[in-house]
Parts: sequence; C-alpha cells; structure tokens
Amino acid sequence: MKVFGLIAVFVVGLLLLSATQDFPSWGDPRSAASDGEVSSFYIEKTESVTKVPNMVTAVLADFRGYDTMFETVVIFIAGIGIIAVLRNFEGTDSPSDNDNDDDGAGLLARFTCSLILPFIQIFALYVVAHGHHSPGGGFQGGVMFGASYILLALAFGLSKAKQLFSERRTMIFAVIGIFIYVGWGVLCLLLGKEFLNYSVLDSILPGDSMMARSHSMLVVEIGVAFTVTAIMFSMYSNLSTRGRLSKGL
Amino acid sequence: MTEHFPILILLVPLFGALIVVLLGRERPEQCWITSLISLGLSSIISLFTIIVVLSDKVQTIRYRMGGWEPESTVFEVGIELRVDILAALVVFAVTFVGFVNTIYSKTRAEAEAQGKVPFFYALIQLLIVGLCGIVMTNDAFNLYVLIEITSLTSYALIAMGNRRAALSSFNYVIMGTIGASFYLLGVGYLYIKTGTLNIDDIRMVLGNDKLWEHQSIIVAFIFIMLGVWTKMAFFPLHGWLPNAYAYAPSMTGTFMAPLMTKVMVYVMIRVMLWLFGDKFVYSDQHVWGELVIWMSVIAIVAGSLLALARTDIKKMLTYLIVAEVGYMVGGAWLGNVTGQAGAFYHILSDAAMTFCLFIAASIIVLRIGDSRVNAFDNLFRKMPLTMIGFTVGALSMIGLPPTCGFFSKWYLIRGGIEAGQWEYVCALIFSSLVNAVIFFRIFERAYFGNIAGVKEDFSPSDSDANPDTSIKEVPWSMLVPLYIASVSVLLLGIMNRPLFEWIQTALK
Amino acid sequence: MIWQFDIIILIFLVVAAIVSLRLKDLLGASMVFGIYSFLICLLWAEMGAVDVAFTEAAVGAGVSTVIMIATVFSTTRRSKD
Amino acid sequence: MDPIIANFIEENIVPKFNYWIYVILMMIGLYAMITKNNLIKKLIGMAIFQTAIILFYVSIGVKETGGIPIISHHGPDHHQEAEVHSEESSKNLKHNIIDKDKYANPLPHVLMLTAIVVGVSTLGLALAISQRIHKSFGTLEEDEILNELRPGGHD
Repeated sequence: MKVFGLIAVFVVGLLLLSATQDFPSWGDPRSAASDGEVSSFYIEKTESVTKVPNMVTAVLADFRGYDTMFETVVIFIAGIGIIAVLRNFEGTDSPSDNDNDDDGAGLLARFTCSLILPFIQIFALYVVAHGHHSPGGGFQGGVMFGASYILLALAFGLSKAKQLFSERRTMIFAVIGIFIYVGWGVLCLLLGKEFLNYSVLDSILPGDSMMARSHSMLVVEIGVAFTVTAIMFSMYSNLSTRGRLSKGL
Repeated sequence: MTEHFPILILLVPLFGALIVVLLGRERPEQCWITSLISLGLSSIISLFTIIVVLSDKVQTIRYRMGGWEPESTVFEVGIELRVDILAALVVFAVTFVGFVNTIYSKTRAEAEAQGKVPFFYALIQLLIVGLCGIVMTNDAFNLYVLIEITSLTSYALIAMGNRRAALSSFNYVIMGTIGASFYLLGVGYLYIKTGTLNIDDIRMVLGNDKLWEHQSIIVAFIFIMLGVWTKMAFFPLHGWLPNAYAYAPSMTGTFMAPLMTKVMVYVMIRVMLWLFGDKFVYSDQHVWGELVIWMSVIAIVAGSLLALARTDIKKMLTYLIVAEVGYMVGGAWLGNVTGQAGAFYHILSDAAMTFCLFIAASIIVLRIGDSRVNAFDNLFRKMPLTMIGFTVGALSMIGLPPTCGFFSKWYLIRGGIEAGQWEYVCALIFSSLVNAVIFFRIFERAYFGNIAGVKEDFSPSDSDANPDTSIKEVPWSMLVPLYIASVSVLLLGIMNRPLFEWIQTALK
Repeated sequence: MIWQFDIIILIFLVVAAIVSLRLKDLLGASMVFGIYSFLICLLWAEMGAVDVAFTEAAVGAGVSTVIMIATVFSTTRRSKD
Repeated sequence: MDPIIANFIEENIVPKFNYWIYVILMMIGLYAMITKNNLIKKLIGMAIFQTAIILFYVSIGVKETGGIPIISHHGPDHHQEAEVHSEESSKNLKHNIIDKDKYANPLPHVLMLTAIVVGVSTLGLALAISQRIHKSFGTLEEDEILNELRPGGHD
C-alpha cells in the first residue's frame, strides 16, 4: 500500500508540476485570471453597482450569492449529519460516565472567560455588521459567536452552555438562518424578478436599487451568521460528548 | 412563471428539509408527509419543465441568479442555470425517484433510522437538492459546491447504518474528498488560463484562444476526469461503492444506488461536451480516447465477473452498477452521437432498473432475513408480487425487449459498431450473458427451490421449517414503489424512439 | 506582498505539515495542525486575501482544531503511525 | 552549477515558487490520506490536502502591484480623491476610475471562502463518523478494525 501510494502521489505531483510551466508567473497582473473580463468587472464595477467597497463581500453575497446559499446549506448538512451519525438519544452508553458532575474549568479560567465573553460576542457582531467595509462577514462572525459558546461550555461546563443554547434551540436557529437567506431570495422571486435579484427590493427598503443590494447583503449575512453560530456549537457539543450531550470535555 | 421553474425545483425540497428539521423527532408521520408533498411537488414542476423545454419556443432555459446580465463584459459575472432537455430529463428522474423512494421509506425509516427520522428525511431532501443543482448549473465552481453537498449528505446517510456502514462511509469520505478536490484543482487550472468559471464561456475561450494544446488544459482535463470517475466509481476507482451501498440503511441504498453514479455520468458527459468541447476531447492528437474505451471494457468485464462471484444479492447488484458505469463511460467516449445518446439513454434506463432491483432486493432481504442467494428457495410461491417486480428489473438488466435495458444496450452497441470499437461491443454482449447467468441462477433457485442432491454449506433457517406462514408479502408502501419502478422500466422501453430522438437533437 | 516573508512561511508550512503527520501522539498532532492552520492564515493575510485569512483563523486554527481535540479526547490519543 | 539547471530554476521555480510548494503540500496530504493507518491522521492529511488547493487558488489571485481587495478612497494611492469630500466622492463614483492593478483579484478569495467552509464541514462529519467507528470497534487503527471484521465478516 505504501509503495502504491508513493507511486500514485508522485504521478499526481509530476502531472501538476508539468502543468505549472505554462502558468503565468506568480503575481503577474496581466495573467488571464487576474486581467480577465470577469475579474476586472468585479474590481471596477462592484462599488458603483452595489455601493459596497469590500469586493469579496459583494461578490460573495450578491454576484455569487447562489454559491453562498449552498455554502450555508453545506454547514447545515454538516450539523444535522453529525447528529444523524453520532447523536445518541437513548441516554448514556456507559452509565458510569454520567456520575461525576460536569463543572467546567477552574476558578481562574471561569473568571477570565466571564470577563472576555461579552467582548468576543460584541466583536463577532461587529464583524457581521461591518463586513461591507472591512474583512469579515456572516460566516466569520458566526464562527466567532459560536466559538464564544464553545468557550462558555469549556469554562462553565456543557450543561451551563446548554441552558442558554439547548439542542432544540440550536436547530431552530440553524433553520432560521437558512430561512432568512432563502426567504430573502424568494422575496425577490415574489416581486417578479429572478431569485436573489436584490435590486427589485428597493420598493420595500430605503434607498435606490443599489442601496437595496447593499442592505440585502447585510440581511443574508445575518442569515449565514445564525446558521453558522448554531451549527458550530452543535458540532462541538456533539463531538466532545460522543453524541450524548451530557458531559463535556 | 415558467422561467422560474428551475429554481423552484430546488427550493421546494430545500424548504421541505427545513420544515422537517423543525418538526422534530416526536412527529415522524408528519415528517414523512411533508417530504412526500415537497418531493411530489418538485417532481410535478420538473415534469412541467420537460414540457416547457420540449415546446416550440423554448429549447434551453437559461436562468441568471441575481439577474446579473452581462452588460459591459462578454462573460457571465453571476451564476447561471441552464436547463435543456437532457437536464430536464435527469432532473425529473432524480425528483421522481426521490418521491417514489419516500413512499418506500414510510415504514423502513422508522425501523432503521433509530429515532432520527426527521434527520433522515432532511438529508435525503437536501441530497435531492444537490443532485438537481448539479444537473442544472452552468458554473464550474458551483458544480463543485453542489458535488460536495451530495457527498456530505451521502456520507451521513450511509453512516446511519450499522458499524460496517460507518466504516465504509469513512472510506467514502476519503475517496470522495480526493475526487471532489481533483475536480476543484482541474477547475482552478482552467480558471488560471481562461479567467472565467461559466461552462459555456470556458469552452468559448478554449476554442477562441486555441488553448487546447497547452499542457495545463490537458492536465486540467485529466484531473477533472479523475475526480468525476472517482465519484462515479469507474472500475479501478470503485473501491468505496460496493460496501457503502450494501451496508447503508435500505431506504438510503434504494435511493443512492440508482442516482448518485448516474448523475456523475451526466456530469462527465457535460464536462466532455460542454466544458471542453468535443473538438478537444475526441481530438486525434490525444491518446486517451482509445485508452478510456479499453478501461471501460475492463470495467464492464471486471464488474460482471465480480458480481458473478458474489452470493450476497446486494453486493452482487452493487458490482453490477460498477459494470453499468463502464457501459456509460465507454458509450460517451465512443466519439459519435449514437454512442453519446446511448450512454445518456442508459443513464435513465439504468436509474429505473437499478431502482427496481434494489427495492425488490431490499424487500426480499427484509422478509427472509438473509441476503444470500442460497436462501431464496421457492420465493415465487412465497412472495409472488415482489418477484414479478424483481423479474422485470432483472430482464431489463439482462437486456430483453421490451424493457428499457434492451434498447439502451442496443443503441450503445450501434454506437460501438459505428465507431469500429469491436472490443467494446464484445464486452457489452459478454456482460449481458453474465447478467443472464446471474439472474437465471436466482430465478432457478426461487422457482424450483434447492435441487435435491446438491450439497451446500447452508444451514436451514427458521423460514424453511414453515415456509407458508412466516414469509408474507410486504405492506403496500413497499409494493407500490416497486410497481412504479417496474412500470417505468417498461415505459422507458416503449418510449425509446421519441426519447432517443430528443436526446440526439440536444447533443447535436 | 513580501516574497522573503512568503518563502519563510511556505517552508515552515511544509515542516509543520510533516511534523503533524509524523507525531505518534494524536493530541500533539492536532496541536501542530492548529499551528499549520495559523501559518497558512498568516500566508493568506500576506498575500492580500484578508477575508480568507480571517476565515482560516476562525475556522482552521479555531474550530477545526477544537473539534479535532474534542475527538481525540473522547476516543484515543494513541496512534501507531 | 550546470547552466541548464540554473536556467530551469530561474525560469520555472523562482517565479512560481508558490505553485511548487502547493504541489508539495498536496503530495504530503494525499500520501497521508492513502497510506496512513490511523483514521485521525488520514483526516489531518485530508485537511492539508484541501488547504494546499486553497493555497493554489489564492496564489492565482495575487498581483505584485495589488493590495487587499477592499476599495479605499482615503489610501495613499488616491491623493487626488482624498482631497474631495467623501460624500461627494461617493456621488461621483462613476467618474472615478479604479485602477484594477491596485487590487488583488477578489474572485479566488470568494471561491476559497466557500471551499474552507466545505472543508470544515467535511472534517466535522468525518470526525463524527470516526467517533462512531471508535464506539463500535474500540480502535481507530484501520488494520485493527479490518482484523476484527475478518472472522465474522461475510465479505
């Protein structure tokens, strides 16, 4: 197996290296990909048609919003897939595991966590909301928000975190996130334009059709953030307890 | 309204999946009804899409997500859906099989999903969303995302089975990730040379700039093909498939076996003819044409022989799928329209007959409690209704008229003769003979029972003691899907001429 | 984009990848994988892909490492290779 | 040094150093995925394999002259616009010409955000499956699992 793997890997590597010889040099601004019409369109026109200076956010949430919708669905699938594979609803598989109480980390860790948790969460909200102008957006902010709950579970024990964010609630939040995203697209459909064509929403949002695109990006980013927050916490709580959700790390 | 059909086909099961998750574990009955309604609605919409596409005015629906018309550029800046008759037919097959399979899941899901019924229905609906999206999208990167959606759902669905299912699911994760990543690499190589991701635009750039001879484009083609072949279990890369489909929960196996590999074959045809263009793929300068035909010959022969060697009926059927993938790859690579159309027609007919056989096999295994062929004594007397459905599927697999298996094989053979690839024609005929041996072995066992004097190391189970009371027919929720599948096998066979003409015109 | 910086991180990346695959202790391997993710996040920030770097910092160095360590704790630390 | 080799390095390795490293990382990851015996190790290899591909994509988008893909009207590159009041400048946006060489190509970044998400989802699901395997087989080593399956397995 090792020899076979080595041969396969070297064949693949040599094939890939043989192709790099007719690539443009690294960082060449005149390469086909960087100088192409699509890339130039994104760089030159993004701000004038969507009023969003961060091109990555604009391309992510508007031009290729259909991809991002499925990206959120992928996260959702991972969350419910982990539950489907691992979750043990019958209770514990070995009763002795449940005996010792789960009371998280020591006093110092708890105190530090309770100090920094609010700041993490505020920063996460800032990242979601400020994705139009700076790096960040729904996904990054959602991961950070979910991480704050993971930190809570690590410091105060999973049962404490579950009081705030029970399993049922995580599922509802995850569903709400996708519902916001897809529902926003369906709203465009109901108003008579294509799916995810935000420009038609200027009739219900303040500003012209370009501002409608900008505002809609914020809405779908919030949707992404909901799903990602819920699923990140659900992933951690299932994986750290082998699907029993009774006692954390 | 009609122009929104492509996205509606996707959105209905997506919402269905969300609702099913919200309904929760306490209401399995309502989960079933929700997914039945959503998939039924989705298949009705896809049926209407076929009608719209076949009408005089519209031949190809193009749907631009977000309404991004290319104004200042020639290329698409957003993502585009593209539905022609080929896509519409495959989408209808996917949603319809999903709908029928949901009927079948009614009793099995509660028995096999271990209290996780809503997650099962949610995952299967998201799998259908992914498959339909793969078929309709016209964007190379979006195709990758959707391939990953189908992969992730199928990993989870397979791993819901017993412990061997979990192990085969893990192997599938490894193989599937390698396949999808190879596809992604190939798309990256195309992007670095062409600067666009839209499938039609890439083909245009490749043609206009004469990039065909570039090493990076050739490598991109090889990697995309390797990735797609891994996902469709083409012979040397088939390792993950038999265990995964055989050990998965039965209602998962009946859905994934007919569809997953077939949709990837569709992707392969689309990559060959639309992404790279036939001038590149069938060019005389590349050695691969002949090579792939020989690989498909090996796949057909090896798949058939491996199936012959198995006694477990589900394993046998999974190896037959490996052989059928060989048929379709060979047909698509023959380089003439007859072969391509034959391969495409075989996608539909193979989906129908595999679905039929898998349902029948699952019912039989469920009732007998043993998946070995040796246990099938006197099944025609014990379960006549099930065996009729099984017979239809088996005859189609062997290739007897008027089932669809005969016609698709006929078109493939005609394509092989046109292209002068005699080894491929011989492999097809050989495989039909092997299939005949395999299935008549089962028929003999099931009709006449164990012939006296033949000694076997088979220990009689309880079912032999009182054969007439213990084995009964299954409830209607399993028989109805079986009969729908067998009727569609016959219908596809009877309708072969118009179907084949539609496919041929779309490919030209 | 500073190419000296780029080359140093790229070499460290290869080292981190090999080390995390050679370690016999799975907890250590997961930690080194976190280092690998952090290095690659630096690389992307340096290449101008700030959004990708941000995501990788949150996902690769954060959540992936955490769930990997969670798995190692709830299964086993032992590895034969 | 041999001039041919020196020439090869000059033309093919130095300007494409990133592409070489990405191939090496990809080979490491692929080798681990194929040959490693421990399931977690296979997954680490898988993550390395995926990041290598992301490295390749991000390298496509780099421009020597380009910065981050966020349009700034107050940066040092836009002296003439910085003088104009910012509200006016947003009104006159259509007249501003954005120099595309100043910004990295945003499209590969967007694609890779999606790929990272797909990667972490696959990793999470695969870890769940390996925990389940550990629950029913008691081990994460592939050869031990296969050994346990052999006596009772009817494969």
